[in-house]
Amino acid sequence: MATDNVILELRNVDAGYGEIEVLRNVSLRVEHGQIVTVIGANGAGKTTLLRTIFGLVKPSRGQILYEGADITGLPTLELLKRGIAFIPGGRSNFPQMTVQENLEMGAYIRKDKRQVMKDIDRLCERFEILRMKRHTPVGNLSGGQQQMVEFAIALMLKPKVLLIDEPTIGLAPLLVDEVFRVIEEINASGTTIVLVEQNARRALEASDYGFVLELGSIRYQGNAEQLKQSEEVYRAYLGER
Amino acid sequence: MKRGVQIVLWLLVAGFLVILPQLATTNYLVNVMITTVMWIIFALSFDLSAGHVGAVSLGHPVFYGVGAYVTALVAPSLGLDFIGSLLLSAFAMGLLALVSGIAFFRISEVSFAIGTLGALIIAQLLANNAYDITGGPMCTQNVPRPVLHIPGSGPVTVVEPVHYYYLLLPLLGLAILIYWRLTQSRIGRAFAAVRQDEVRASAMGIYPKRYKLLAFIAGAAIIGALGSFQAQYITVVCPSELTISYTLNLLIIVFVGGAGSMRGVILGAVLFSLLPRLLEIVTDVPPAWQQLIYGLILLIVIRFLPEGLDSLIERALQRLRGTRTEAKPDAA
Amino acid sequence: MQPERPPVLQIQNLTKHFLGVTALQDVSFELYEGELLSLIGPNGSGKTTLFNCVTGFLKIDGGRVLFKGEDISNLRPDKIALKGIRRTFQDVRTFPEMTVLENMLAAVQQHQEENLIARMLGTSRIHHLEHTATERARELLDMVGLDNVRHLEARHLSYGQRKLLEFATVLMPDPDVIMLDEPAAGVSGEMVTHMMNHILNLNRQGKTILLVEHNMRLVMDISQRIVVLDYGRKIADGLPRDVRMDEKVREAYFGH
Amino acid sequence: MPIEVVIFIEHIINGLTLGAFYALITLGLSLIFGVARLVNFAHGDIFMVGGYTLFLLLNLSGITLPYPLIVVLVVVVTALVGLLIERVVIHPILNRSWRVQAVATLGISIVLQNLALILFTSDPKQTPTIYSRQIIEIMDIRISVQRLIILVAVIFIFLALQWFVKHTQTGKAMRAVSQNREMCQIVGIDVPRIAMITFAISSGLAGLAAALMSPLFSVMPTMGSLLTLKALAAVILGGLGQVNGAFFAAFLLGLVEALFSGYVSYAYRDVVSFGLFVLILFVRPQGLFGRRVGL
Amino acid sequence: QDAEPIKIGLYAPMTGPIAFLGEGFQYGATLAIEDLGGEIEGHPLELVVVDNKCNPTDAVNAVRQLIEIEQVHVILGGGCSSATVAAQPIIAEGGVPAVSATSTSPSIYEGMGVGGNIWQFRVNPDDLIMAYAFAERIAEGTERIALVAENTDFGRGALASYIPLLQEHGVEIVSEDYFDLGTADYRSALTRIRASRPDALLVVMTERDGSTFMRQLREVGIDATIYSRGTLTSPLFLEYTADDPTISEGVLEFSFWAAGLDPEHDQRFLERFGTPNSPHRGMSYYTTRYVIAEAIRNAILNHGEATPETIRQELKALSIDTPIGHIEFDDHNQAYPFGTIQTIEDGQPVFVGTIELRPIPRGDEAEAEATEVADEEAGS
Ligand SMILES: Nc1ncnc2c1ncn2[C@@H]1O[C@H](COP(=O)(O)OP(=O)(O)OP(=O)(O)O)[C@@H](O)[C@H]1O
Ligand SMILES: Nc1ncnc2c1ncn2[C@@H]1O[C@H](COP(=O)(O)OP(=O)(O)OP(=O)(O)O)[C@@H](O)[C@H]1O
Ligand SMILES: [Mg+2]
Ligand SMILES: [Mg+2]
Repeated sequence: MATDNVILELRNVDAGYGEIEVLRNVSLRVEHGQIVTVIGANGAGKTTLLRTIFGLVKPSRGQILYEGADITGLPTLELLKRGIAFIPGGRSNFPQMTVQENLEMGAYIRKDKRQVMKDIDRLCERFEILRMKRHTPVGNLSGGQQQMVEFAIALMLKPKVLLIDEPTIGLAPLLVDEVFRVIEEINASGTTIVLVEQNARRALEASDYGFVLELGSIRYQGNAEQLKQSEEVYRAYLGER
Repeated sequence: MKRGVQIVLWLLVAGFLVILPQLATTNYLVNVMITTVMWIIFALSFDLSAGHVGAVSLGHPVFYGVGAYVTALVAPSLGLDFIGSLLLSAFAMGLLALVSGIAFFRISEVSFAIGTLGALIIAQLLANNAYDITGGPMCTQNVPRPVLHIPGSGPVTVVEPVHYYYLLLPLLGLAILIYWRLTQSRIGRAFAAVRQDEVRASAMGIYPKRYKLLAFIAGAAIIGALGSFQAQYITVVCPSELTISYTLNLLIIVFVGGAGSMRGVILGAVLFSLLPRLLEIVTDVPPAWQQLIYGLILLIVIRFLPEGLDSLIERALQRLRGTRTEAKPDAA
Repeated sequence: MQPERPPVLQIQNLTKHFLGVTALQDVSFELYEGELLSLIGPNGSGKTTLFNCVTGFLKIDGGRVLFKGEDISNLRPDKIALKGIRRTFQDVRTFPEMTVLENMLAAVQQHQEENLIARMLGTSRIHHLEHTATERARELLDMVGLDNVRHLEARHLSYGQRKLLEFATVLMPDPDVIMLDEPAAGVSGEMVTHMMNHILNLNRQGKTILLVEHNMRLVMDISQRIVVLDYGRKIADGLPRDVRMDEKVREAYFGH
Repeated sequence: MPIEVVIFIEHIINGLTLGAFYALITLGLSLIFGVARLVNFAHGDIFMVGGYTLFLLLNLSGITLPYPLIVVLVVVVTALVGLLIERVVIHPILNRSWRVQAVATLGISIVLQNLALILFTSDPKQTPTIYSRQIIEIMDIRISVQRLIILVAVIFIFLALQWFVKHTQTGKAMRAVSQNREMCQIVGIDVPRIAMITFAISSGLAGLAAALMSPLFSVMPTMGSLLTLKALAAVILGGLGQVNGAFFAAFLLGLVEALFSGYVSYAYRDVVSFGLFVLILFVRPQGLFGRRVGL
Repeated sequence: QDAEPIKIGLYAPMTGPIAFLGEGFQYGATLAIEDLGGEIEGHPLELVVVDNKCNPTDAVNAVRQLIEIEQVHVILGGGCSSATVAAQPIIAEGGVPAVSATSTSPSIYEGMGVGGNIWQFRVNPDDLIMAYAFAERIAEGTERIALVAENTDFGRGALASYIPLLQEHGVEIVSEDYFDLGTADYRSALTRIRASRPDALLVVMTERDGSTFMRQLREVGIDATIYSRGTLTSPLFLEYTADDPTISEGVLEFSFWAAGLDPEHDQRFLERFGTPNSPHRGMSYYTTRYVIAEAIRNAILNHGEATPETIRQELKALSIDTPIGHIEFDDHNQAYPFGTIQTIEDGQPVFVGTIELRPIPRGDEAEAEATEVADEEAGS
């Protein structure tokens, strides 16, 4: 891995919630333009890892580097401005606002309001769900529909690094395909992606590199092909067949 | 075994409470004890719904004031004695809680809090304006004092504060028992479930309204009895028994002590009753300053001790035991 | 298929509208005793709404729901739950300030033997019930891999852990009908397999199960029958392999 | 015009000015609730602080400032007081339950009231302006200019607030904060800043109310107590967090009170207004203009 | 100087919405003690203030504290009748003389002195006494009257006494309104009152609410004669309306205290506290300065020491001329100072004169009832 190409790096990071320690000595590197997948059992610390990178959880030890600069402990807003965005899983939207307004809020820190409106139009053209429900409060959408809106919110930002936590939860197969297609598209347009996904097989198919998190530590890593070959990984995360 | 220790502890506390007034040199002190015990009962009943089912009824003093009025206005015409008046007020307030609860629990928690506060204001205004019935601001006066029929010595009118104290103690015992049993094990868990997520509680077969009503009615009945006691102790019932400042006091007690914890609430009530007496006597702090100090204490506790003073005790106990209990123990 | 089995849950012409949206239109199907039926359909097709209507959380606009022949339409949710129909929520709901174990115990509210007085007095019978409940809770927690965090407050759990906890809680009272709304969403690979086996096991013990899931591996492997919704209408009802091949279903749901 | 009609019109005008008064208090309260889900029991006390500020400014020894400037200064001072309160008390508990926050604001209320009592005694202070004594008389209807100013000001403020919440970036962020704070962080909304701005605006509005109303009444430590409760009733009637709803509910309360006390009885007017409040809640638990989203 | 100090206890509302009452009491008593040189016959005077919050519970507590902890020799106050009434049994039981300076509730009369509680005294006349003296005057030249009062024991009690007497004199009562303390907006009621075209208003309000009320009354434009059985002409009131002293122009005030009674004292009061005198402030002063202090002095002179009992005896025996009239307690421990009439001319208070107040017939029924209760109390 060529060092100069590394966009995001964690060095010996410990992090957790108060007295509960979750991440232990996590070191990882993400190269510019990659799609990197993090897999692991429930409670392994995947979400915590993303939240730590995004500054929502403060590491108790270690360093986080982004584009060569130390960003450990920086406030979220600062990271957003520098080009890191995060799509958290599970009901992270503004339920009383319409789909349209939610997407506008997604672009809150963008200054080019005219372009924002165009982007919203484009997204609504692309996803039927958004078009249909454009002026419905998001709280009244079905679970999967909300998930779709949340995914779309993050697309409003055009970040350099996009952290995505389980974007396909609750989505029907057709939409799962669509979401992966979009992820590959934005990656192709230059965005580096860190993806957490339970649908490990699909995720690894789309990615360049993968990490396996176990009890808060990185247990395996390697490029996507290697991981898929690994017997153990296969059994634990990719299903028996 | 653990149960045995508990029983012994409770007996010790009970014994202490019985002996306590004998140590008092003046009626003033006995009166302070009475007020303290009254605040404990009041706050426990309030906490039953505010701390456990999450229904913060800011209008709770309604049950106190109206309970007092019931005893002052209705009980004498029915020829009821002390216990009879107490029961009448308790029953009437339980009923009132049932009726108003059915209506008020239709609304969400914030609205519930303010709505009940509205009800308290209505009650006070009515008491103040229904001059012909309640005497308005002139108060209902000359409420009969309790008369005890002691076999062999004829009827005795209770006048001495100490005797009132002993009449009040059983009510305290009852309040503690009800509070304790309702908040333990299965019912307590249902209370917590209702407080934390009503929708999910219903999906588990818990009818939120039933448990809210249970806490609300039980609290109201106890407070009704307390109001009745107050009426017979002070012998005057005024609209000021329905004042919102009772609500303020309850909130201070419960939130400084620790909402949802019997120990915390009792601690809060004791401090709340004793602190002003100390401030008055020891340092001669002017009243407005006293109030200011309460306000500041409240703010400081909320800021630095999220679980109230109770968390201090909890921590101290843990240190004593030398271990940190792993989270909460299973409900015994 | 097996007409000799009596229907446990009958959904008849169920209709539900929201302002301008038809979430369910004349949906009918039966759930036979001991059957494992999956309900699938695109996002927003009305699956969760159907759950909410059956379990009393939403008022039904038309049609009715029968449970063991009794009309339970528009009954209060808690009454329906106590009749023996338990469900999970798609958007995971747990009691955040209770520990995992307490969450489990809160799920068993009504024992026939209990009455208010007995509970107040805390009789030894009650203690015994409490004890058995705790044991059962720990068994179930062990099954979903949460026994080691049983003293953690639920708000400290990860998404998948909460999902598993909710799955375990519906099993606590041993209900007749179990309705699961996407139980496997967000649950990791090995655990899904585990869950699948457990559901199958329950089914073999005679439990009736209604499953909503987008995980086709799970659905196709364990369902005995599948009902498909689209735009609030039933568009297919049949054996997994037939449904899979159905042209309408493929277009609406699977794609390709 | 027949006397009955004149009287009726006058009662309506009374109701409207009273409603306008309630509305000014209610707007700020509703805003804070809408954004921070905070029931601010100290709102009326900030109004009281505004009253004393007005008093001090009117009685500045030596200088006589023009009334409009004084109004602006009062608004600025109360906004700053609001800011201070937010920073010191509310901010650290922004993520706690609404109950704890409400109790904290009660604490603030106790502190402010007794501070005023200590500093100014309970003597009511008078704050007349040239407008409070100027009376316009049209066809037997007499009304002071001050009341007209209030009516106009309220409508102006309402429209301005509408515009602010709907069309400015900060206004939209306020709505967002009320719905999902964590999500705000994720899209880059500075929640503490929005909370501060909201508190400042809300307190400023209370200050404005004080600057406009006190000349008609008098200033004392407890002047805000019952007012907070009335305004809270209006907030809930309007549908929690619905600023428009609260605005109309305030006028509704004002009119009902004026007509009831005008035609029936004064002593029971608060019984009627709070009674109406409770009754409407029973019929429409979500308030007059409230909506529900989701399960 | 090493003589034992004598403690005067004051219980009154010091916090809450009517803290102004307690404050006023404190001002008056403080100034009185200062005027006495801080001592009586070598015994330093000490004022002990406790808050009764204007409610029965705190009143009981406050009085017990004064009697048992502070061990005061004599008590001043009450302030609110809810507090005063609740304190009665404690005062009777504690055996410390208590003097009321402003409580006008007639119900207290029944219980005092021969009514059973020999420890309670009242300097000010009650509402019935005053209504007897004033109602007739109001009735002269008034056909239709609107009654307006604070919704407190003060307002309610006064109107309850006036209404039957006014009716007896053939005055038609066109309206009757009670306003809660701190009411901000009176316009609706005023509009209605104006519509009912009264030729007089009787206003029973203290300065605080009264000033707001009168402002709005002028705004609405009611031009009836205003009688006041409150405090609409006191210097304090005039301060509240300093921006427009004509607000209470022509108001005829019937009371038991008026600014003009002792102008030099009013001046000193203003200088000492920076706020003008008023009825309850003044009454607190005179009661402390002349009644309480005098009884203490007599107790020391006649009995060698001032104890609660000797002070009580001397109160009972007191007969003294004071700026508020001759003070002597009847068998119900009630005194009869001057009734005063005052008005405002050109924004200045003008003392019109005094009326002699005297004992009045009280309902036999009420009397009998009171004795019954008192018997019960005495018996226990
Ligand atoms: N409270 C509501 N108000 C208005 N529309 C609603 C409401 N709840 C659901 N809907 C709409 O009803 C339709 C059915 O929603 P439902 O939640 O039942 O879908 P679902 O099949 O469960 O979808 P998913 O697989 O995404 O969870 C959707 O179009 C949704 O937008
Ligand atoms: N807010 C919190 N407070 C305390 N502990 C937490 C909190 N959130 C998560 N944890 C703990 O941290 C551990 C890791 O949680 P995390 O959410 O990172 O897991 P995950 O890998 O994302 O799991 P899942 O696949 O279920 O989403 C879990 O054991 C959980 O108990
Ligand atoms: Mg996760
Ligand atoms: Mg769904």
